[in-house]
Amino acid sequence: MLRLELDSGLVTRARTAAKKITGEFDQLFDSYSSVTIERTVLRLLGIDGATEDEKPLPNVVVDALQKAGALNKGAAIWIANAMHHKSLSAQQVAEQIASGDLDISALPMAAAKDLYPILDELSDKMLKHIAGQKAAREEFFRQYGPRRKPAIYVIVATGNIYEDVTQAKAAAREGADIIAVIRSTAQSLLDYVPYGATTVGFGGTYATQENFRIMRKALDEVSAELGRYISLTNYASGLCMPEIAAMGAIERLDLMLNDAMYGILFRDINPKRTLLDQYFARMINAYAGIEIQTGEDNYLTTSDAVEKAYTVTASQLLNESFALISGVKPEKMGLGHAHEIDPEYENSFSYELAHAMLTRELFPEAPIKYMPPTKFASGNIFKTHLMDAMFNFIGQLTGQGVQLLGMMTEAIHTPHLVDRSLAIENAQYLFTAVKDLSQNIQLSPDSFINQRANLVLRQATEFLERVAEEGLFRAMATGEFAEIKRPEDGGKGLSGVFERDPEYFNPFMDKMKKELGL
Amino acid sequence: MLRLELDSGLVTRARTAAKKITGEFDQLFDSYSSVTIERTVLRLLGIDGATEDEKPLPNVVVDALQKAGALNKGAAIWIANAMHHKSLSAQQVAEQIASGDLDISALPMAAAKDLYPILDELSDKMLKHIAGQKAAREEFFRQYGPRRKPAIYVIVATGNIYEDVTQAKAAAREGADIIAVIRSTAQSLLDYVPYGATTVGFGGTYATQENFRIMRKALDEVSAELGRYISLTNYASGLCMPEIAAMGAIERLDLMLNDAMYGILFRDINPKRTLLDQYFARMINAYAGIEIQTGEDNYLTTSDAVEKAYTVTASQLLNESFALISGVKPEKMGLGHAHEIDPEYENSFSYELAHAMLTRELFPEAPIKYMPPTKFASGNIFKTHLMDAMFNFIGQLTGQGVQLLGMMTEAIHTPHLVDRSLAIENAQYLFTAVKDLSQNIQLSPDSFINQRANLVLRQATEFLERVAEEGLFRAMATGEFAEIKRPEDGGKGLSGVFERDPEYFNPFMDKMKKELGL
Amino acid sequence: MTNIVKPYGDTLNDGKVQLSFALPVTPDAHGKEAARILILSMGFDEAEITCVRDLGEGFSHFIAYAATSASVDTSKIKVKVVETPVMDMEATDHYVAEHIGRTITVVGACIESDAHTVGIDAIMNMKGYNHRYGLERYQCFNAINMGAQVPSEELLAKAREVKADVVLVSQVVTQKNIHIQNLTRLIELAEAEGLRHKMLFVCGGPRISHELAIELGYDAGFGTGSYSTDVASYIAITLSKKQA
Amino acid sequence: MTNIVKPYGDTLNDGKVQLSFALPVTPDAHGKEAARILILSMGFDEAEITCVRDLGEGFSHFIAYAATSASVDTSKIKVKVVETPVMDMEATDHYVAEHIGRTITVVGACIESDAHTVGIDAIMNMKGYNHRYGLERYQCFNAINMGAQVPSEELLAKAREVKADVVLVSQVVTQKNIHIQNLTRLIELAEAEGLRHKMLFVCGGPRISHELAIELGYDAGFGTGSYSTDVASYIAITLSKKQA
Ligand code: B12
Ligand code: B12
Ligand SMILES: Cc1ncc(COP(=O)(O)O)c(C=O)c1O
Ligand SMILES: Cc1ncc(COP(=O)(O)O)c(C=O)c1O
Repeated sequence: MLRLELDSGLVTRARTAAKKITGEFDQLFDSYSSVTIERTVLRLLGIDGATEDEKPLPNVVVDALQKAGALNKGAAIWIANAMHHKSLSAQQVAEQIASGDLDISALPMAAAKDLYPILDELSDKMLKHIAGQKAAREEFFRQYGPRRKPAIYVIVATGNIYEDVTQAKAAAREGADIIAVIRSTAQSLLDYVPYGATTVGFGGTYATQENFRIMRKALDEVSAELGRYISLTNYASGLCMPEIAAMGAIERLDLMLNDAMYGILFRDINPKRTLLDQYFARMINAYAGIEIQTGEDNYLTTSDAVEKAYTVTASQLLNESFALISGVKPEKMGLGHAHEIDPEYENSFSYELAHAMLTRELFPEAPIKYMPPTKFASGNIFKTHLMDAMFNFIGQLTGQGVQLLGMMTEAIHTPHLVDRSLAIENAQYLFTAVKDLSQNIQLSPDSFINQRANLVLRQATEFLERVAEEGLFRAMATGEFAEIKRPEDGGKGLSGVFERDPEYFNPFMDKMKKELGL
Repeated sequence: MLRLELDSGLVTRARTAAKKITGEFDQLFDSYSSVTIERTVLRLLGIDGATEDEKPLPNVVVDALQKAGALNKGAAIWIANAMHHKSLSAQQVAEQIASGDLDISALPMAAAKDLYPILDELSDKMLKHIAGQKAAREEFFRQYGPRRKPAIYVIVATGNIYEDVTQAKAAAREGADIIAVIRSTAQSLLDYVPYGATTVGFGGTYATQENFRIMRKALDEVSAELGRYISLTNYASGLCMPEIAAMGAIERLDLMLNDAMYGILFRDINPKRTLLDQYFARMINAYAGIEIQTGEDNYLTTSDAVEKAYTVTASQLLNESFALISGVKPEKMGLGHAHEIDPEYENSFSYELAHAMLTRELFPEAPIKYMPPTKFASGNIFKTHLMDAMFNFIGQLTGQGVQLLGMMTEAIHTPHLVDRSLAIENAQYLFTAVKDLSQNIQLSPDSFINQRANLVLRQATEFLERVAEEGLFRAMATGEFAEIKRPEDGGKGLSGVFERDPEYFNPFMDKMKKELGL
Repeated sequence: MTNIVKPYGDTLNDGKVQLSFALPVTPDAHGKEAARILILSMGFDEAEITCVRDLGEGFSHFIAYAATSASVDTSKIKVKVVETPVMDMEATDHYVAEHIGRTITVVGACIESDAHTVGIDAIMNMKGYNHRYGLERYQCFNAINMGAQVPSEELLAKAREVKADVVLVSQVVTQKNIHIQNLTRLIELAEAEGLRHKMLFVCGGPRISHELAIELGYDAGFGTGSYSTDVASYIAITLSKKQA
Repeated sequence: MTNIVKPYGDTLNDGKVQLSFALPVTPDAHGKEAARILILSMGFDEAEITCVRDLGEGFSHFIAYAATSASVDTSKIKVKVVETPVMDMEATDHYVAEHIGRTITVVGACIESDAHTVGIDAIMNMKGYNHRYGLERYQCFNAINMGAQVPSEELLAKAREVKADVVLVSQVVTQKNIHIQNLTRLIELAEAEGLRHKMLFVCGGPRISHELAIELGYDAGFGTGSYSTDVASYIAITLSKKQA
């Protein structure tokens, strides 16, 4: 068996440091909320739809409450109050606010005993639906058998959800296990989730609840046909992290891109906003049994994969620690890792093998999300195809959880139908060829690979200990992460964060925390 | 370090059996000669050129002697005799025979003391030239540094020697270490070597001495330019094995395809003729310091690479044993092995790794000639490119001597300029990526790979012991090799074999045997 | 009904095609422009050179994506294909026993300069190919495989000698269209000798299609991925129809 | 002198090209023939379909080799290329000190929706790219890198504010020709604001060529594989010429 000998002292030190770093945010998580968290609550209460000028109703309601300075009690109680006074459904309340027929915060606040049962009923209903989706997924896997390891994950990104469906079904037939509908570019910077089926996206297709539904239906059909459950994934990280998580939970997405720090570092979203949102978003994922996926690959698109390998490890440990706080189980933590070593580098295979093994062994239960070469992919499709083959080799050899297949046209365009098909062929050939190779070999004593893995681990540990000393926000402000400086009060979306009133109430968070044992 | 634990008892048994099999031919080697051996002697005496109707002068002379029933004394003495009587050079003697001006066997045979000095002088001169070529090669390697391991070997096969030169130089610039000019199809069945520079070949370019010279000159130029010695190779096996070996020795080819049994099994050349010819051909290679290359890959183009893996091993052991008899040093034995496992086969990589390691470890000093996937290469160039990458991976991992690069268009056409360039790119990427990987890993105890290698070795040993029992000729006659039946007296070229007269004399064989310590 | 199709990248009829070729030009902006203009002159739009590689000796390699304006109406395409259903070995043996009532004699060879016997062996030899036994294993066939590099004359002589019902010819090497030459020569000899209509002539090889075979005057042709079962069924059904 | 070139496989002017594309047809003889006819209709001869793969959902993938009859006369091709010689950092610093005698202010950004900063960072950032330091490291430059997704207006405002000598613009995303739109818009704004001729406008990105840049109204363009040294030398020499 191919196994490292990791310095267990370092492992403990690294986890302790990570825990210290993430533990600093209890206060933030317990005392603050954000506009997207409240919109999430509204969505979970059953509010959906958009105005004629395409403003989603959850935004309409939250904006109204915020304007009225009423949001710090949480949106839920105001909806319940309006329902109680007007005998309307939650949806009707939202519609009346949109049409200007109702000034929700102007109504007198009824007694708690009148409002809590309303919210209790609504939240029970939705949580039952989500639990039902979770059970349905588990039943499918029981029936069709578990996902292969590494699972074959491919992207569709035509911008048109219907064209995406054609491509996704074709991919499933060729062997894909997971379909990712890539989001239209920088959707993470929108402070709302677009509504309805969409056919025009840019470098991807908008994440909307209707698009989720259309794709899930298509994949359920093809799953039944193939006798293999085809999973669906999308992107949550950004200004609407919990809302998209909730939509995914409702529509039975199976995985969700959800990184604790991606928005801060790579999209210049405010640090507080991001951490707060991810806390609730991940709780929803945990409750819905959705596997989260983190974005460590992003570090290596700007930094060198050898020099900065430890930043990936450090980020994985932080993502793990934040995920535990939200109740995500280790077996649902798709921590990210990427094969981004310069192909001209001598012994690139051994370096990458060391890094890939380190990731697997630090997180033995986690279905690691293993990203393909992208940075050094060039217009030479033949060479890129070979780099993807080495990536597939290591994915199988080290038993990663999810293999995000590389495409030979990575440096040229979002995947054509042919590119994706050849990528699947590549993975299937390699996975078959090296199927049980890892049982045949082991590391030599004092191997470079083992030394390298321990070196990266040591660098990550020392880095995390430094961050633990100064605090995460300060470390981000000084550019310790991804060589980018992100001050605590900078970035987008800070105005959407607010301190909770002592009477603040979020029925979903309370119930989920209880169920998740938090 | 990646190493097998081979059953040393089996290794000894296998070599003993091989030695027993090849030892049976002492009598054949000592008492027989063939038309091509005599033509070789003539060439080495300096006879070259062809008649107007393109019949090579060595053939003219040998045919004349054979017709006159005079050949069994060997051609050399007759030439010396004519030179003595007529005061002509060897070349002039041949020309006069061709023009009908001289009936060589009609001249009275002079006394040995008059003839031997003539032959002594001529043979010394040629052997000095050949030794000089050997020294020149060694000097080049000293000056430019040794060949990389595995060496990058590519073929050119346009049919036109001048077009071949362009392609060979381009390949050298891109990193090729060895250029093979593929022979026009089935040249092995010609009982003469064509003369002069040729521009029309079929699936390859004729092996002629002039073509050798043109290519060697071009490669010497490009070697000097690059500061890297570019080796040249061609094909000897066939009805003119020793002649082509001699031409290669004269023109400083560096390697030579020369299999003891290829002609018999794959070209239906008579078994006796083939074995006899290879004996002298290899002696010339040995004397000239030319690395021989054997054709075990041919077994796997018709038989299954897993089921019949042992036939490759058995053939390697026989080729080794025959080569030792001719004075070839282990470090000049480019024994053949091929990567021909069905890519759909589960664990194809591990199977092939086992076979490749077995080959390397059975013949630790031999610069193994490692052949690429061909049989399962398909019109899908992208897939074939990946199969070639796996082949390159194993070549570097197991440290084979010479990597015959696979081309992604193997199933389509002889290589285009682009195909060869992409093949070199493929090899260079893989060689760099897995450069020192073998130092990092070792086999697990009881690994499948080790078991597999020992199983193949056992099958080969038992097979060789069976053949040793019944004799090689009978085994070939009953189809034990390559599933093809080749009776002892069947096949082409038997009429060119003759028993030597007690006065038979071959100055080159005698001198080379002495120098090689045989 | 007309059905006009174009290449597809990721949007219907976008016409996207990948190309790769060498040109005797320098690997710089000038050479790249030459490659681009060449692609445009082939009738492509949006020619995008994604890679330029120096091949040495004055050549460069270009990889490109471009959108073609060409299209094809699939409703106008008529291809001749072997239309007999495929039966397994037992079914074919049974069919022949019932409909023909005697063994069928088949003579096969890889003709002229071609020594690639793996293909014809896959069809004829006992052990067959990909889990389908070859014709030698069938009860209904008397299969004679003459092997490699058989001159056309010898093949026809043998066919005449054994009163063959079927002649199988393999051609794998296709350089300079040698396979077309060889196959044409064989069929002309068969005509000349009056054998052509006494037996079925079937050819095969990686670049053979049924269409091409018919064009060359054969009864049928089998390309890459053919199995003994395809050929055996074709022979059995065709001969039984001829008899009837 | 005319110099007509054609693609090269293994014989001069054989015209050999490799193609790969998907068609909405079935993966059988009929689909294969459609692909073949399509290739012929692009003006190729000897179309040889070497591979057919089922892509599902009614599509098939074809790989082919064919010989084109198209050719190009390279003597007719004029491409605009950056013609200033390339100097290393020290040489450029020296050159500027000597010929210009003051620091040159450069403002750069990845504009509009584009967030791919790696390219412009490679040119500008201290640490540079592939062993060439970026402009920030040069003594002769005052380099201001505004980063990702900078609206054109903001970039121009900054350029005006700092009295930039040079504006550097990066565009990596090219889908639906978004880069052309963005680059055009920037230059039009610059014209409108009267900035265009006060400074050099230089753009770059994987699909940018000097040719294209000139066409769009820029002073220069730099594509894949450009280095800070190329850009710095170009700026130094061009500005010194302008001054003179
Ligand atoms: C194995 C092989 C050899 C072996 C052949 C051993 C043997 N006993 O057959 C050896 C090593 C001897 C060999 C030699 C040469 N080969 Co070769 N060889 C191949 C190889 C690798 C595989 C061919 C094969 O076995 N395919 C598997 C079989 C099952 O497929 P198939 O032949 O297509 O057969 C199927 C169908 O076509 C059909 N079929 C075929 N025949 C028939 C007949 C009938 C009646 C029917 C019904 C069906 C049928 O059914 C079969 C089963 O599905 C190919 C490359 C490749 N991957 O294709 C090169 C290849 C065919 N060889 C090639 C060449 C050039 C040569 C040489 C000329 C090289 C040289 N200069 O020496 C020599 C000359 C041989 C000669 N005189 O013909 C070229 C041909 C180029 C071209 N397009 O013309 C190829 C493509 C390699 C290359 N890229 O250069 N070769
Ligand atoms: C890294 C990367 C990212 C990173 C970017 C991180 C960052 N801070 O830059 C992240 C992960 C954020 C990202 C995101 C996306 N990406 Co991106 N990404 C890439 C990738 C892998 C590498 C690009 C790169 O860094 N190249 C290395 C640099 C050094 O090369 P370069 O940019 O060409 O620069 C050189 C020259 O062009 C020139 N140059 C460039 N700019 C300038 C400027 C001047 C003034 C000068 C003189 C020279 C110059 O000099 C440089 C040095 O030689 C490419 C694929 C690839 N391998 O090319 C995809 C790629 C560019 N991305 C793509 C897409 C679609 C996206 C997304 C839209 C995906 C999505 N739906 O979310 C998002 C959106 C981002 C956005 N809003 O722009 C597509 C673009 C398709 C197209 N042709 O339009 C690509 C090709 C991948 C693909 N096949 O889908 N991406
Ligand atoms: C963790 C994570 N979330 C989200 C995204 C993409 O979302 P957007 O492009 O909208 O920022 C990415 C892209 O790489 C990612 O890695
Ligand atoms: C050992 C050996 N000799 C010679 C040849 C080729 O020679 P010919 O095609 O003339 O038989 C081969 C071809 O594979 C070979 O393996």
